[in-house]
Amino acid sequence: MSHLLLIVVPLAGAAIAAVWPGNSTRPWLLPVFGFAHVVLAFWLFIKPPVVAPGDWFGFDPLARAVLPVVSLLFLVCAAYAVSYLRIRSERPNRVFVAMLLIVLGLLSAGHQARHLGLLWIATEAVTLATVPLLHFNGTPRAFEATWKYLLVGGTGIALSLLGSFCLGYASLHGGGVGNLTFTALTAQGAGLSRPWVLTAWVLVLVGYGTKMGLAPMHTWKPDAYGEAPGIVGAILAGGVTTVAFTAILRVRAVVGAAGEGHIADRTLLVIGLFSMLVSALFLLGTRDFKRMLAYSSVEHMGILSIGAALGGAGVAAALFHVWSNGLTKGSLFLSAGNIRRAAGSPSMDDVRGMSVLTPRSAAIFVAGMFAVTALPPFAPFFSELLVLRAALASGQGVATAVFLGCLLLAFFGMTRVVFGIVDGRPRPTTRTNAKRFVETPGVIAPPLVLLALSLWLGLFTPPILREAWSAAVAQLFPTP
Amino acid sequence: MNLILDLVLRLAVWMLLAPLLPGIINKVKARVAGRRGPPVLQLYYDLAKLWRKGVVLSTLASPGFVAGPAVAWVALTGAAMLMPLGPAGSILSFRGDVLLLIYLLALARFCTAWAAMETGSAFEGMGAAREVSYAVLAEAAIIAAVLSLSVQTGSVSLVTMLSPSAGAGAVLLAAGLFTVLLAENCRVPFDDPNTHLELTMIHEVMVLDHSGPPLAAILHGASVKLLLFALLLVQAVLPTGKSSPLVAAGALVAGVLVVTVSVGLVESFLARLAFRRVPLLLTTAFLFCLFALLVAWKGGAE
Amino acid sequence: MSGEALNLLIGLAMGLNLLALGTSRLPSLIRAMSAQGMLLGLMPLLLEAENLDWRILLVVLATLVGKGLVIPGLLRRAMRAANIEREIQPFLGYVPSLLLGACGTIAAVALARALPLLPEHARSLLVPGAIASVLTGFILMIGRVKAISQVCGYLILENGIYLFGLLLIHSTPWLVESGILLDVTVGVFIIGIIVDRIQRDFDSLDTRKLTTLRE
Amino acid sequence: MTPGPLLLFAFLTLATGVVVGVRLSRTWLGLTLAGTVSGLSAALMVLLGAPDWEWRSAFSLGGEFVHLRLDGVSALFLVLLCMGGGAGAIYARDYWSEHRYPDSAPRGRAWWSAMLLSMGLVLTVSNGLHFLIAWELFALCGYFLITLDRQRREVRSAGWVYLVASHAGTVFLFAFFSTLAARTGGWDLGPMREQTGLAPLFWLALVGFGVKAGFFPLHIWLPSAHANAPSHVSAIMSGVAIKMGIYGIVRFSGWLPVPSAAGWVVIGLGATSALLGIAFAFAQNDFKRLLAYSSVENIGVILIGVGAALLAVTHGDALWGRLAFAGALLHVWNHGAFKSLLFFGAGSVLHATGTREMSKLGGLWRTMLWTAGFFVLGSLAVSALPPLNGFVSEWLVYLGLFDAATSKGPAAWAAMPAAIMLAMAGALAMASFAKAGAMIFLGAPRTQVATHAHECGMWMRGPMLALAVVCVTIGLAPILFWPVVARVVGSWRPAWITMEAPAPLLTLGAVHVGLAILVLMAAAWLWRKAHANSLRRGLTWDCGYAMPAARMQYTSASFGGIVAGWFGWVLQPERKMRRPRGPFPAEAIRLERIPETVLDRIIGPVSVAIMQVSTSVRRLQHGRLQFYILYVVAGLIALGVLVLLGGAP
Repeated sequence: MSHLLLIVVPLAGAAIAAVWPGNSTRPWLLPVFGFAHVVLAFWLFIKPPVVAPGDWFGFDPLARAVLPVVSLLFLVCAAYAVSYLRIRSERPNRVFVAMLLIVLGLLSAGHQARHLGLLWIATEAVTLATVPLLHFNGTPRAFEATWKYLLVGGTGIALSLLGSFCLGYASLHGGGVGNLTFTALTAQGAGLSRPWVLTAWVLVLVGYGTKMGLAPMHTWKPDAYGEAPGIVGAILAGGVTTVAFTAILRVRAVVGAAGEGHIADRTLLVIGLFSMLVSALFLLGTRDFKRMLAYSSVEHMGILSIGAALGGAGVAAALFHVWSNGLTKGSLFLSAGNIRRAAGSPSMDDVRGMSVLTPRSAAIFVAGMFAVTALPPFAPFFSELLVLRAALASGQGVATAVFLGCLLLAFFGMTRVVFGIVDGRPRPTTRTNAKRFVETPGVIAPPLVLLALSLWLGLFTPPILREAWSAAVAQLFPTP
Repeated sequence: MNLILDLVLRLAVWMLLAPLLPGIINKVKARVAGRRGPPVLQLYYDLAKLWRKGVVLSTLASPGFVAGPAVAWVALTGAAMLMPLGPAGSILSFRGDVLLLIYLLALARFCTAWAAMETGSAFEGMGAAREVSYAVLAEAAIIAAVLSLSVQTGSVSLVTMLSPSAGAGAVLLAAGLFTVLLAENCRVPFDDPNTHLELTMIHEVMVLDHSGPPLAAILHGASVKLLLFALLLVQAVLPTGKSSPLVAAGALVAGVLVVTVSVGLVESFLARLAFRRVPLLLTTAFLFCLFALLVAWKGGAE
Repeated sequence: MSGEALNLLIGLAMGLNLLALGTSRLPSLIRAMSAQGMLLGLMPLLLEAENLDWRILLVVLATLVGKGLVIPGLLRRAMRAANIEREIQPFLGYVPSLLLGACGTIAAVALARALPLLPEHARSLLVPGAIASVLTGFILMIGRVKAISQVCGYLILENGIYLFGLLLIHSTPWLVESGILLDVTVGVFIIGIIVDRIQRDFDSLDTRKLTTLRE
Repeated sequence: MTPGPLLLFAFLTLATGVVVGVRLSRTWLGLTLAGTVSGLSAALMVLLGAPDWEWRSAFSLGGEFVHLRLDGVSALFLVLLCMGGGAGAIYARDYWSEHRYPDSAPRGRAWWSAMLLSMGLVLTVSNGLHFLIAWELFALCGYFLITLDRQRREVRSAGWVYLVASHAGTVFLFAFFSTLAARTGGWDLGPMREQTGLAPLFWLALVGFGVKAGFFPLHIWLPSAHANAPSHVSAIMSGVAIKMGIYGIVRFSGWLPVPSAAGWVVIGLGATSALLGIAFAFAQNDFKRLLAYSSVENIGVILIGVGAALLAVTHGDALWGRLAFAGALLHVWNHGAFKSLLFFGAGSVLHATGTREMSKLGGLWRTMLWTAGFFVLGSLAVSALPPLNGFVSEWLVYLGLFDAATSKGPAAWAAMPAAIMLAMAGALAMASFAKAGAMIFLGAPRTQVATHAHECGMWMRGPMLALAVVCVTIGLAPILFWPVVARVVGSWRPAWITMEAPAPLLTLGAVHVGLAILVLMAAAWLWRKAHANSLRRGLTWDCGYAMPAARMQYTSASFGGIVAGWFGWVLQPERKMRRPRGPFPAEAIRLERIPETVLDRIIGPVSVAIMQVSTSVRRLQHGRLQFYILYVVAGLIALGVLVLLGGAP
């Protein structure tokens, strides 16, 4: 039952936060419950519980392969949130803190959901719970971003619901009882009605792809990431997208069991490459360094879906990439948040010379940028290289070429923006603004820790992690 | 022991005979023009005089101004030592000595150009620029010629290369090398050794500020270079390999004389080219050598 | 016999789709939307006519209240606050959207033929109705500029999906069912709130003003 | 005693150097020198006959066990690395000193050690994954060293061009190594010549490493980077870093099978780079750009040798291949030595005058005699003039080419044009460096800065002296270095292992020695003779012109004018001209700039086109929600179609 604690504990924390009196002390709940969650997660990670086939929730290998990184990311972001919310003490943070914890709980639920309906409920609930986080700044821009996030995301999530129903009907039509647990669906396998399965797959891919932010359903991402605080961006990019990705993986397993795996793989590959291409083109031109992070996240979602399209080795690489991308992107979002706050603007048109004003954040930002563009020895380099290797092993020559070309274009774009804001002489307005922002350890340590984690993950990937990933692969691609 | 003797003898030959050639050329030119002209030994007198004369140094010039001519002279004489003298062969011959020879000429060129730039005079600059620029095409031609020789004889050392069985390409080679000779030694139609319009000159304008012993070194070096090219041309073309030493020696001398005279004739009958035409002529020379190479390639097949 | 009644209701719902597409007045759009929602709410009663239990009733009640009262109320409030009565120059004209909707409905029927159905569903309009509503929802969301109309479009979309979900009403556990329902309701509720906020910040619900975030 | 401990020591010292370099400059210098010396001795140990050194770790890094290997090829380049690294470290002490660059000097020291370390790893690791890591790190260090002086915009842009170009190269290496891993089933590297299926991978490697090596037309990053970097950085970039590209090509053409076309392509690239590179160099006015382009030429020379070797491999291990290859390998060292020497010289000129434009200098020999002397020596060497080292290596390459020609095999068709182009390149190199030396050091100072120049200090002269000694030694006693080269040739291709010195090498050395002595004697003699006769100083006789002014001297542009005209089709000079008009002409202007043709004429338009695509795509993110939802629907439909197409069973 301990896996349910992963869901219950944060929700309880949220309840406490909702009634907690002190605006200044409330943020401390975040690291406390985050820490509890991490402890639980890793305890389960090391001692994976047995999952009964019929369970609706379960800490199954797939959850085991990704949930810990989400929890870890959340803990670091929570630590950052404490000092962040101290800086933003002018705004009430009751809703913010409560919602963050709810999101954590729902993320755990989504990762562990083994029932299509519950998975959908959790994902939709996360979408709704993130809304107050998105417009924490309360500016009109923030509300516009939230509005778009809600409608585009809502449409997508609705489609995925339709898809889930289709899958259910596929089971009914195939003579099943329409039991929506993945175990049952996979068990029914070839019995599922083919047309319905394919319809379901398209709808689910588009639906959860919208939440992942695959092009062309990514349009909400730059707005949301651009307007939300850095922490929210980090958690969205590292956690929420992960739920959607695991959902796609789970459904992909069902489709594979129905014998349509090759079609699913083709769609995944195409949409992944398309996402990389689109995001690379956007990265080449964008002038706003927070939106840049959004596009880069789109690019990495593309890499994930390409990995998912490449069979066992590819999925293992993709799971690795979930970890490396989550951690690295996290450090980028947090340091970018610092720079944004110090500079007072996210646009490289009026931000320059941040290496002078916020040397530490700028250094972390540059390092993180190099890390996320697959420069060794950080983790993304290794995971992307594994994806590449899997692609080449499965003879995807053209796809590989496009993949590498997009990586290159993305590198051009990101270096352009990042050095644009880091180098040069700062404008006077920026100087005055930056006076009000102090690089306290509280805002420097978390991104640094994430970067260090990424480095450690790349160089010294613990064997148990690899074992967890291969276990997840074994779960998704059962070998009869 | 007789190695030393050999060396001394060769040095003597080169140093004494070389200045003869410009004299002969001038004599020919004078005769053609219907004048009596300066004595054939004029250059010897000049050298002797210059050697005793004092030196005027530009205030800007560094020691390189004097060192340049010296190095150039050494390089040229060294190249001459590598050049085999028909039956006498060469004092030391090894694979690739021909390349050393070519690059020694380049060293000499570098030093003269350097010495010319010393004074900071625009004219010398101009001359040096022309010298080094035209050298590019000349070098290409020479290498092509050498390649054709070595392809023909299957060897990379001068002694064997320069005693070819008269290859089919001999004529082409002769034409090419003769043009290169004119260019490298700054004769008409590339350059006019005895005009005083500096703007139109290459070599003379480079040595404009030199005087006394350095000038002597330069002039003597130039004559050595002329002889060197004449010998190269003659030995490359004449099939002296099989014939007896005496005949060969005679042929050699005769050949050199012919070359010298024809230089003189060219100078008297041709006008100097406009500078923009010079590259054209050099390219032609290069093409001659290239065709010679192709002929050697085809012909030497058996 | 229940099949006939069900088809009748679905037919009505499809009609409401066309009405929603055709009207230029927001109140009638909202009315159409909520009416459709209530129709859908009633359907479980017909489908489960033989084995009714309190859960079904609960679900039905929740749907009726949510879709019939709460959400329309929210939207009307926002509408009044923004005092707008009618949709102005939509991206997609009414006649075109009507035609598109009609074609969509036809296409829906055709598409439903293409997909294999169980014998008991073969003759019901559930699937075509669902697809038609989904299409209608999309048309509204893409074609209209007023935030409220887009929300209505979104709700009609959800209705369509709900309609499709009825195919599985026997197999889906009521917990999941109600969870989904809850999510949808809360979602729409939050959308309502955001609409309200936007109305206050931009003092208008004209989405053409909501384009500050762009490349 | 195996190289292992020495290498470990070098690693530790350099690693500590990275850490302490920021604070303690003296300790750092000591550490760096210790590290380079021990690395050098390890490499020499292997080159002088110790067996190859190999080491596999028990721990794994990035999921792979560390596998180090120091064989002939690695050792050859390691020697170069240690030489350049040590010399540069000493040179930087004054050149990029604490009090002139208080903020960037400490960073510079740390990055320097990191650079040496990563390059050393590139040379020794024998595992694809770790090779990529070391390679990327080394590229990154290079970037941060080039942009030490970050405040200047042109430095930053030059650095950026370098960064993206090298990343583009790395992308090809990603493809190369992961294909290798996918085909062989592991990242571990080593000889795998028998797996003929791997041959096509050579092309990936050629491009990937070629960008770093900077042969034409992949040299786009090189001129601006070398010109704008601090001179000690330019020295190591040009002397050592671009050789890493050569190392990659040599290493993997030795370990993997090569396609039969490889030799032709490489020799062609080499000849082209040699000729065009030096043509660009001759036309430059910025002397550091000139040096940079001359690096392109020398890389071309090296590639000619390598290409000839590859040709020989595909033509039944012909003997001439070995000569050419030996020449190329020796030229790797030689170019490292004299190009670093020249960049150091350029650095001290820059240090003294603050300008890189030759048309602003002149007459520096009076104030900077040492620098002038070293520069002339370097110029002679780089122009491949006897009796210096440059000639030795080019002579070997020539011999290889001539033998290939005389062998009359099909290879001759590559060898003969290559030889001719090499000759032209040699002549042009001579011209370029005659121009550079003369414009900087001879004549009258053209501006104030040139008048007030000053000689550089001991710390900058020392490294120059050391490198000059290397140049002279290799030039005078090439036979000493033959065993080393032969060893490397052997470890490149075991079939070629038995290889006695070509006899003339000894003779050549003897001739060189004699020549050197005679030259010195003659110069001294003529000098004394000139003084013995009366010696007067007078104004330059400028054709009777009474008051010659410094501005009247021949400028670098006019000096290069003729050749620039011949190569106008590729140089594409940009001229700005205003002729003097009227009876009293006011001002007349003639400006000439030689752009980086490939960058401006090819890469530029392409990137503009890409940016246009990007802008048009970015318009889709216009903020209208309706369209965003339309995109979702479009995605839905597209995927549906895709599934239907694929769904046809």
